[in-house]
Amino acid sequence: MSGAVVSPQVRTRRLVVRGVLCVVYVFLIGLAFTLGKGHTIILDNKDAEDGSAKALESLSISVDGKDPIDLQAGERDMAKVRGQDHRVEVVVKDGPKVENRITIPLREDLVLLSIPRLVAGLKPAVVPFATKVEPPAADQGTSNAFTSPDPGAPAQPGAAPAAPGTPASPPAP
Amino acid sequence: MDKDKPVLSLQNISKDFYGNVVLADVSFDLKAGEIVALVGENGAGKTTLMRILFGMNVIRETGGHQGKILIDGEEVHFESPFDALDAGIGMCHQEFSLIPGFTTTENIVLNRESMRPSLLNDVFGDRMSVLDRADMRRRAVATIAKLGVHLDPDTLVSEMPVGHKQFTEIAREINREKTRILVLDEPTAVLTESEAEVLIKGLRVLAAHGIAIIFISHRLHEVVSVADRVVVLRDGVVVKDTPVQGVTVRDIASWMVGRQVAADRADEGERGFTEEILSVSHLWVDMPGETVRDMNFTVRKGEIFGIGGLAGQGKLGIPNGIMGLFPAGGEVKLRGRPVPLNAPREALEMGMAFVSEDRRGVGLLLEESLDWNIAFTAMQIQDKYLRKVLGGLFKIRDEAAMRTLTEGYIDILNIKCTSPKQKAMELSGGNQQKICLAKAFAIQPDLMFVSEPTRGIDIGAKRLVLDALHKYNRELGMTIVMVSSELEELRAICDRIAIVDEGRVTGILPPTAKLEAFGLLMTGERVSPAPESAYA
Amino acid sequence: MPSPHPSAAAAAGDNQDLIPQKSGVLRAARRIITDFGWPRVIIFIFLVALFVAAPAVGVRIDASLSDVFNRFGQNALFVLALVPMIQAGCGLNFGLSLGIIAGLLGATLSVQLGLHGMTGFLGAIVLAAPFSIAFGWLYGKLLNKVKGEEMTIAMYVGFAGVMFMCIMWLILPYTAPDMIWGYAGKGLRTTISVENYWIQILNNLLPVRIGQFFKFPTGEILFVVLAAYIMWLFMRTKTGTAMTAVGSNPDYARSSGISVDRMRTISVVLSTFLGAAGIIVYEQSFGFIQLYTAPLAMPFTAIAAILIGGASVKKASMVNVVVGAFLFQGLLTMTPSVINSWLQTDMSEVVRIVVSNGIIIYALTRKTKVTK
Amino acid sequence: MSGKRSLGRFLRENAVILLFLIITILAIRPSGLSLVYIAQELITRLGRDSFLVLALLLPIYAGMGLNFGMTLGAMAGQFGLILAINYNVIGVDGLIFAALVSLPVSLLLGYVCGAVLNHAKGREMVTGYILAFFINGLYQFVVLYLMGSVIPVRSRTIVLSRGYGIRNTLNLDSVRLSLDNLLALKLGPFTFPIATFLVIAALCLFIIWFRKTKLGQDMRSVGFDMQVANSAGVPVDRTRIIAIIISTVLACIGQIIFLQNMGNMATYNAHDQTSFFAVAAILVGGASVKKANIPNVFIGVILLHGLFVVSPNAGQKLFGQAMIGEYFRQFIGYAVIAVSLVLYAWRARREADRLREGLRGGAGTPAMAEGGAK
Repeated sequence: MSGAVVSPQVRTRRLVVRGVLCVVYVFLIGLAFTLGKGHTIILDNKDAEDGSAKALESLSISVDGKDPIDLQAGERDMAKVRGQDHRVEVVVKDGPKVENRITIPLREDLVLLSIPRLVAGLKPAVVPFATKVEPPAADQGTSNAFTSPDPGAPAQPGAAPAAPGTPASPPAP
Repeated sequence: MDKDKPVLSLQNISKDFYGNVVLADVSFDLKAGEIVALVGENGAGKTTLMRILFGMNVIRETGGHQGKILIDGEEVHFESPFDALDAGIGMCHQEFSLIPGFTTTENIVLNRESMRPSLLNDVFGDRMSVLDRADMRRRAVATIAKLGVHLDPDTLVSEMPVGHKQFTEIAREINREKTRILVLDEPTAVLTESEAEVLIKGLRVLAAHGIAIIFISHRLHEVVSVADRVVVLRDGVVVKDTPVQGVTVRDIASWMVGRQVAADRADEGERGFTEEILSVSHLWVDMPGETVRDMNFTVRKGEIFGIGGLAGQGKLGIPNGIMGLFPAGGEVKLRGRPVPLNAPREALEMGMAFVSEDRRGVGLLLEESLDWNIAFTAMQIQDKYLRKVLGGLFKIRDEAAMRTLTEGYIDILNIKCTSPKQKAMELSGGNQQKICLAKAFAIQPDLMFVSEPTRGIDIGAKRLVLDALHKYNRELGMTIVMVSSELEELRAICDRIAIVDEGRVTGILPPTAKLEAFGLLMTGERVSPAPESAYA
Repeated sequence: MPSPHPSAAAAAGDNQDLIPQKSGVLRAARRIITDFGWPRVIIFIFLVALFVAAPAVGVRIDASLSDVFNRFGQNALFVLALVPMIQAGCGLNFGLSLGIIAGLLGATLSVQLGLHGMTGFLGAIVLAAPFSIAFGWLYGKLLNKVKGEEMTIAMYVGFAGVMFMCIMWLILPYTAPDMIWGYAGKGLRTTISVENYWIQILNNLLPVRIGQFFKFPTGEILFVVLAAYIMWLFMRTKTGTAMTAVGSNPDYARSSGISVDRMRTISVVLSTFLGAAGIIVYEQSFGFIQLYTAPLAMPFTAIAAILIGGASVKKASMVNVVVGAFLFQGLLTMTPSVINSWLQTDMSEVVRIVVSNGIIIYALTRKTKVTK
Repeated sequence: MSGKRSLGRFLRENAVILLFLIITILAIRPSGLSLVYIAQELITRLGRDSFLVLALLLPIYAGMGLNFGMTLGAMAGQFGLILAINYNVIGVDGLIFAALVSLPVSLLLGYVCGAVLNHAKGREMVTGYILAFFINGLYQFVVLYLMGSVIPVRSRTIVLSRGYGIRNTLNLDSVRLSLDNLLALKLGPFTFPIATFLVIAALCLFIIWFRKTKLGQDMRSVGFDMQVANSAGVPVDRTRIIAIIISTVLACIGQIIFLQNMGNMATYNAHDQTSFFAVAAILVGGASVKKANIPNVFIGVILLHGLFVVSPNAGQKLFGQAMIGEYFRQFIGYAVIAVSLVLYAWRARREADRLREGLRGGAGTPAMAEGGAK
């Protein structure tokens, strides 16, 4: 009833604008996803599994210019990063300073960076890291600042939480 | 534009509600810049006619209408009031259709605001446009100027005097660029006299701008002063369509009420009553739309006392006030004993009963059975239809007694229903009315108020209802005070008829008095030298 | 679009004969179902299906039935408590928790006084009565001031009452060692066992045992039946009739000399008292007095039950109470046992939330005249 | 004389606000908390809660009362966050990702809510409240049963040990405080989450702008009088649905902001009291069922949370039981809502009576004076 008489040009323009916005929307989701995707890099200073490179005696490595981590031969450490492309700077003790860029595949949460291969310039230095599922840590007894004490039943791990409006059913006597 | 060509013409409009004819072959024309007054008693068909003109749902739902509506010579079919608005017809209803929290400006341009498109229009549509308040105000001021009244464009409607609300409402209608025809339903009813004068002046200005106006009013002196032509409706028929030039208020009044049927009244001559049963003095009642201001009259034992008058003048307030349903004050005595006001129970206990005009709202328990409806009041007031159970521990409803009672009334009043257990809402209007009467009869009152007993029911049922009242009056000596907008039925069964105007009795006439006299009393023109001024 | 002239619609409707004069068995059947309401039919069928499926998944029918009867008895009084207020036009009593609080006061006082057995149980009800009447009276006065907004306000008044009592439970000077926290020496426990007082006092009155698994809680059911019968009688007294009329059309009632506010207050007091008695019956069967936030959600279960039983926001009958309490408690008993055994997962919670709240929404969105 | 009267009126109109101030101020000492601590808490809570409370404004403008159905949006927001955690999208990107993903869900839920409320005109609030419970059931169904069984879940760490269903508590470390710390400003002893404040300010600007649009105007007209708006051609039902949709979407984003500040999420309970605290806050801030503005929101958040910050400690000190403070603040929350609703309904009835008196007309007739004296 708003009686909006929309001229054809306007209608076309609106269709285009809305279509573009939809595309932009989806694109934004993708962008947030790719940019914000978190990865864990295992910085590995061991012999490469295929024997292509030997562990380095001592080195210090810095990802994206963060505080360098010192690694002795056979040691591992982790770095948490966001996004795919990263700059890695390795200073090998008494050796060269290697600066390299690595790219982590989008789908991988956990990758292994073989520093010896990186230093040796072998590709790929980054490989997916297959892990067993870590057993979930026990639920922290976190409380919602809003809700404690919770008027509903306290949530029991593993059981369906009770919501207000549905009291915990009395056990049948 | 050809000045003499009608902008609107109604041709042979007829309408019936389920066989109940309310409009028969109504035709009249409206020319640009002309003010036509449409007058008639309540129920003469004015409202229905305007509803047809506006394509309201009610009309279509009840089987449509016959006849044609022409605008600028072309036939139109309105599916909804919005079509009528688009065709350039504006209407101001009796009830204000304004938004209280909005200013004059916002109301005048309601849903037609000036807008500037915003960036989001292309995303979410036109409603994301930003209001152009400066332009809205400019348009409102222009419209107010056109109407020639004084209105502050920035006052909130809720803080306005009533007259300004009326002006705002009219301004909104003429703010539509297309509006060429304006229908005003009782625009002066809520105005003071000086405001009414301003309004009438404004209407003249509008007419001069070429807007045609249909002016519906009961204030005949206004009709005479503002209209170019007067169309009188009576019982759904145009009885007069004449230029106002040379017509007097008295003429119009007699056209309005003048029936040929001299009320098919069994002539019993004047019945003699002596004993006074009810006396009312200085009664005021705060009933919305039916304010009683200063009512004085007495009712004698055994008579049928009629109270007539136009809608909104306060006649309905009388029984509602005496029976305690609306805040009231003053002095009411029944058989010399003062009746406590604002106390329904006491009024009932003193031996009065009331059949409300608001059948569905007050008169009935629509979702309950007939026996409940009839027996309830008697049970509550007089402890009837109860029986003891559990050795007298409880007294519960005596369903059998209620059934017998109800069956009795179904029989006496010829109520059409499937059983006493039928739900009240399933009955037709006439039969519902009989249930209301039965409820009042069941408490066997000495004095019974009956308010608009025939409103909204068909002719056959009207007859039965009036006969029932007549019978109870004659056979049981029940005093009846009957309030009705239909003068004819008052004249048919009443012994005396009081006419109410502006919350006061303007005169009491015998049913045999001349129609013209009734008409004048109703429209506030005093027959006898005016008793204390009307506009005190 | 609403006509600006409502009187016209009414006038037009007046002449309409509203009952269609049609017959036919199919139509009759459809009408019965429509009267009964589709949600109810579906829930009924669902419940029957659960019973049929029960043996297949290893759930004993007799044990389930026993459970259903017991829980019916436990909860029926709450459902019954809703009737007066619905009938008087106050809507669904979302503030039933006030009655429950009164009942909890009665129950804890009874334990505090060391009343045992039937004396303890009846004593609890008697002790709860003055509280429930006082709460109900105040609550009724309040609801009279806010006609048309009763339900939302009732809900929050109930919530606030419960939270207020949470504080009270902590600081009221109860001393019975069975009830207070051992370590602090004051403050009532969250759950108080009534094992040494009046546990199962009604359930074990004339119980009928069939086999190992079936026990019919005769006393409890009898108590419920008695309460329902008194309610039934009451709704037929002069006052009860007036109350119904007030709910049906307050203006009619007023024009017949009824004090609308008084009737509404009586209905609220009655509802609150029944809520108090209800929680005591519940506790004797359950074996524990649950304090603190436990009463928060109880009104919702009762409301869902009466609506499932076919009541609307404006009308409720004893049949609605019995059918509703039975269907809803049946559902609550059977879904966990059957569905869980079948799917090997505890879906009952979700089913309960969806069904109980779904039915309340259904009732709230049906086109009924909004109370004035 | 008039000064006295206006003071009385001021006291009456701001009774709730003053009461809160007084209780809080009285409780500060026994709570033993430093003013600096309390102020920092309030700054944090302003950032955390304001957005959610602002989500209530539009339905109030549209005459639909307090939107208890905002919980639906909160659930949608939580759903988005679960996905963000699942895909390990971290930082502000994670929040944006969560918001974008949950937006369509909240749109849909908002539409459903609006449509249901249109069928329950006159009892929107209680219906919205129950609807939140109802949708909560569906949320549980999806999150507790479908996720991990039907809906694939990548991250095993968020799944219950039984193999499907999301765990009761989710650690939001990956997005924790990401918005608050994006532009944190240290000023003396205080830290201001500037980025969060900017988002809230943007929403306020949007609301102010929105009120100037045609849609905003329509919403106000619908809020004042549905019938009149309808006869003027305003699409009433549609407008009401839009109001609820916007509110739901805002609640969705608000919940994401709320949870990023909390840093963890009770998967099945975090939304339980979203509407309760938001509604209590706006009412404490001086709003009513029909009238609210942006200052009400901020005043309300500060007052309500001021009390919430001090009450547990004060309860502990005064009564030796921290629980008393906890219960007390819940009681206060519920009581504020109840009292506000009662006052509003009561005033509305008195207003109706007053309007009726206006119709009495012809005031001052001797009969009336006589009646009045009686």
